[in-house]
Amino acid sequence: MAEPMKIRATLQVDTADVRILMLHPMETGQRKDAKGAIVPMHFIQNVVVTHNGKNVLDAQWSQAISRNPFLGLRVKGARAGDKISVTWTDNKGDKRTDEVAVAAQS
Amino acid sequence: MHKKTGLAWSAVIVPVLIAAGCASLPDEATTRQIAEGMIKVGFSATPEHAKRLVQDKSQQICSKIGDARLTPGEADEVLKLARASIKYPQSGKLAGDWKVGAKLAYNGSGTRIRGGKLEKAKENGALCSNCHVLDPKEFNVGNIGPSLAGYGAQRGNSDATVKYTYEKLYNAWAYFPCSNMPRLGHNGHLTPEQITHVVAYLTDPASPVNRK
Amino acid sequence: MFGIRSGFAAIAVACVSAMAFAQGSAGDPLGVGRQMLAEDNPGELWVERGKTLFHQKRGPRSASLEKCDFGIGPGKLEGAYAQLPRYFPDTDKVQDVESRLVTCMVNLQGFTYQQAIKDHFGTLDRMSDIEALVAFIASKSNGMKMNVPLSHQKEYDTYKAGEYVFYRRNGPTDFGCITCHGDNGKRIRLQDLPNMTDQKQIQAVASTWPAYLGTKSTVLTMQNRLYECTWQMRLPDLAYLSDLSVAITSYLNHQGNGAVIQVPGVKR
Amino acid sequence: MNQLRRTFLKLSGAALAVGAGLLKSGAALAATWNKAAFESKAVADALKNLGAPNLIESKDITITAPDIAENGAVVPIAVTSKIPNTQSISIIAEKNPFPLSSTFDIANGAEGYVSTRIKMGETSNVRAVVKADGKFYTAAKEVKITIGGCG
Repeated sequence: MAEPMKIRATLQVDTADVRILMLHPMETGQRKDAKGAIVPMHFIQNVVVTHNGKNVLDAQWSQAISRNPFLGLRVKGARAGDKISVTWTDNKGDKRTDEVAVAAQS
Repeated sequence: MHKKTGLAWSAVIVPVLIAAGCASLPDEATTRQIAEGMIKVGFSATPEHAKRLVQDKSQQICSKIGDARLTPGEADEVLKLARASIKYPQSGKLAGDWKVGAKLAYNGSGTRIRGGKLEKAKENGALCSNCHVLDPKEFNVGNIGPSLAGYGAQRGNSDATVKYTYEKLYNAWAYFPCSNMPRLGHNGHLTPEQITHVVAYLTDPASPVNRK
Repeated sequence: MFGIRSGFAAIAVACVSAMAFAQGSAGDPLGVGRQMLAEDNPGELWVERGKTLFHQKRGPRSASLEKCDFGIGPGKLEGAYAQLPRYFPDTDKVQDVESRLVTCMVNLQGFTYQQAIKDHFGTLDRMSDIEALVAFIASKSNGMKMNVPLSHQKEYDTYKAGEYVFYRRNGPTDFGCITCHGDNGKRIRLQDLPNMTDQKQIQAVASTWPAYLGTKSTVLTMQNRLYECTWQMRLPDLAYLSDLSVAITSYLNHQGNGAVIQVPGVKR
Repeated sequence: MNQLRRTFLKLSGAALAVGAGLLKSGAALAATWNKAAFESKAVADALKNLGAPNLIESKDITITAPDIAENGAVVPIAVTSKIPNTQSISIIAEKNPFPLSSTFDIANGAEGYVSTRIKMGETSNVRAVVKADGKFYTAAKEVKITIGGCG
């Protein structure tokens, strides 16, 4: 069960500064649990970020991305109220999509 | 005994104070009684592990609160107790193998307890690098204690220096009463043999500690 | 303040950016990384999870925690954490945020005490509900000043007991809290140690816990933090929610009074 | 045991492929995960599998990362490319068992900038590889790793 992401998208002049935090174990397949059993690989493989429905970033990740991953990007030509949508998909096929509106410069 | 007094304190003294509207900071003796009572039940420990919470005489003296300082008499007592505690290795040789000492010096593990279980470690580390610069090339080192880089280069490795170093490691309070440094030998964290290796790591001219 | 204790202080993001950047560019080899981690704090995910859990009907009585009294009235969260630990007449105890939360889980939601505290510390294998709840509850005091009361006799007693323990040297390392936290600019290896006898530094600590710890990949509560300290000191397991642990927190948080709360913090 | 686990992983990989196929109706279309590049153990192999055997050193790539990371499990890395028409950014931790950590394809107005956090097993060069106008550019920065604490 995938938990919601925390997405911040803030306008800086004409560029949206997008910062995304995801709750995910990003297991490498090397770690042993408390009982000594290997925890299987479990990691986000793809993250797609769209701006008003158009792909702006398409990320492919390995298990070397840190647990509870962070992703930051900048989107030019954005306006307040524009939609930023983020979808991640992991190697077990779990996925999660969240969306925010770009906030005006504070 | 503590328990009884503790009950008396909460059942009687507190209501009286509150009724009188004069809640205030408890005095030293009351504080100690309350705190020691909390410590007794504040850990889940086997009887063996609970012994770690009992202070010896020196630890008691060294637990000065706030700006309170040791009196000369107290410092003297800690020194004397520490001097009397020092034991030497059976071989009589106080400087061992610096290479063995190097491994010990950067090993910060040993004797920790989690979930009631003692951590599994081949041997206790000497904990040195947690607090001291040793080999000047190592960057992952602490600074609670002074830098020991060049320790032997500065002091040499005469018998007197080696003996002082051994004793300092065995029971630091024999030279600096109540210093931050653990009494590694006295508390049984390191064996006398292990200490000789750390002595060598600090004093041996070939040790990285003394490299130019 | 921040310059000395950047590792422990994840203050408001804006503040971090400006000050830690200055520090990073001054050649501090650790500063850049600390700034980057502080700007985007996975601990915020715990706050979100905690918020959901707080309002969810849970436990045998299928009740939310919305009527829990954290010291300023049932259901009032804004500013409650800023005044903890404090004395609660219904339990006749001084309680920190965590022990109070468990009281509510038992009294309102009908959990047994053992059920309530099960899995209290999160691990890499499973997350802790309590950590998420505490992160959420504490975050409701963000922007407010720490203001731990000292008026009831038990608050005085608890505070002083905490101070006593802070200076008490014991165990196979002869350590007390004071050993590592009594001087400026000290480190265990590369880990910064705040001087908790210095008001500014203790304020920076008290106002940034609970905090997300990168090394543990979870939010640590103060209970958990103190447990890790005593573990490192080679003492036995510090009992969860014990009066002892609350006393140490009382001593620390009260000295943190006046500091603006910004939690969860981020630590290495 | 290990054999079983590998089989299991293969199966879950197959399940994922099916899942990806079903995804096609959605708006967000993920690029195919570059299995060969991510599973390469040598930097040279990873580069070859990225289609980038030859790299041009570039001063227009900036890597923002700590000189010393206190915790190898969370090493913040940001890469900025000022190279015109930057199409993708890859981040490689040279001494990791599988050096390639991530590839970011950039389009439709996203700047040549990404920020993330990676795991690093030991002190190593972190290398950014930028694809622009079909050519591959690179820059590297050393990050020292310490676990810290009293472990």
